Amino acid sequence: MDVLLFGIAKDIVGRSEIQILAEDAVPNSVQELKAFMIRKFPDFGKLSSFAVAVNSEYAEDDVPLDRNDEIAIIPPVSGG
Amino acid sequence: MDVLLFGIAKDIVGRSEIQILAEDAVPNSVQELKAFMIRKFPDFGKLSSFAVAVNSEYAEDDVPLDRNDEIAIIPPVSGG
Amino acid sequence: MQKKIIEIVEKIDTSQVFTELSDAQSGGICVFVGTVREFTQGEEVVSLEFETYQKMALKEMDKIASDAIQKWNLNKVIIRHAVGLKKVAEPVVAVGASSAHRDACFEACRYLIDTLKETVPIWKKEMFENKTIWVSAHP
Amino acid sequence: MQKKIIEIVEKIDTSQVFTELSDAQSGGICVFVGTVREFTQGEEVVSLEFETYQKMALKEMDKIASDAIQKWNLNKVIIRHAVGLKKVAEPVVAVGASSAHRDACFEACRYLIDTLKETVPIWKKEMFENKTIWVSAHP
Repeated sequence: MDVLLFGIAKDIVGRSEIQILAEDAVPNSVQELKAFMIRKFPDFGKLSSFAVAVNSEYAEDDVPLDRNDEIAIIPPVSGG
Repeated sequence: MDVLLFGIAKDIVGRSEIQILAEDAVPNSVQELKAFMIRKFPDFGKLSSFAVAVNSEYAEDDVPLDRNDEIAIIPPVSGG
Repeated sequence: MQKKIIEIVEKIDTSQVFTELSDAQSGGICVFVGTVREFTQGEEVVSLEFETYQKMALKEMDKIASDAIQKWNLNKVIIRHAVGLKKVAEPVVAVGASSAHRDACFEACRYLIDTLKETVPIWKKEMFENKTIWVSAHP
Repeated sequence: MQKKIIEIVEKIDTSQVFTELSDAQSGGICVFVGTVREFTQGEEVVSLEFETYQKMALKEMDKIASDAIQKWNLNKVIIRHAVGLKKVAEPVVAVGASSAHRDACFEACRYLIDTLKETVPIWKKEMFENKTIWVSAHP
């Protein structure tokens, strides 16, 4: 499963994309992905909040994840 | 006493300026000027309202008029 | 650098207005442009004509700009009105403000156009196919 | 004629925005431009850098524009955001709307910028003399 990273999320991980491999227990939902990120990179727990986008739409915690989805971490936005 | 006319005031009188001569009993205040205009040109009485400017500032009814003042009739404005 | 731009012009050039209001201390610029609308109350407008008592209009516009600068702590303000004959879609007025934060410039911009319409001695004549009307003149 | 202009660009050209929003059915056009402010909380900003998840940002911007058109019966809407490095006083975002009457375009314009700041995946990094900060990232 590939996960795109932007803004401070990219800085925390040090890359613009991560691959979650089978041995990592691939997250099955948005909620599981969030928990995974915080466990793996504790600095995600320090953010004001962060969202997950599935196929370039905001996704609620209960949305299931498929390995073919385009998945992205959306840290607090600050456009404008 | 010269009085400048704009917009519909100019159309009512048919000119962009009128001269009030001594034989007309020259108005001594804004209020008297308004009454004079309505008496002389009854169409002024049909307007939504009209104001008088003295030396290019809005003037209340009790402001006295001097023949050296720049006096103007300000029909309802509609800029913008 | 001047804080206020107050002008009555023959033709409004909208292309420079953001550059004119641009400012290192400003995070936001809000501009309103009024244009000639094709239909008013269902009738087709052929053109508009604006007339002004220029000396007084500039004074009143200046007062509005100064009041807004003081009330909202603006960095720059523009009030520019056109006179003469205007066709459909042409700009007739441009007002705008720049400020540190966006609340101030939005509120100020609204104040500028609302107050201009109430107090500045400018008169608009609407020309239709078969008649002309001085706007707001009659109840 | 397209009703919506939704763009992410390297550089914002403010000179065309009123022409782009101009419309025979509109009596008013309201535009907000956000610019880089020299000081933020008393510290001097050297530059800003904007990054986006472009595919998603365009989708979100399009939703905002469509919602506004429906809610305020707008004739035209622009939402344009810049990405990359921006210096003090440069425009970073331009949003605007045209409508028959001015109430609608003012309210819509405010909605466009407020909602963009809440939902569109664009991130701003402020660069000061000795540090850089991702705006809003931390509580």
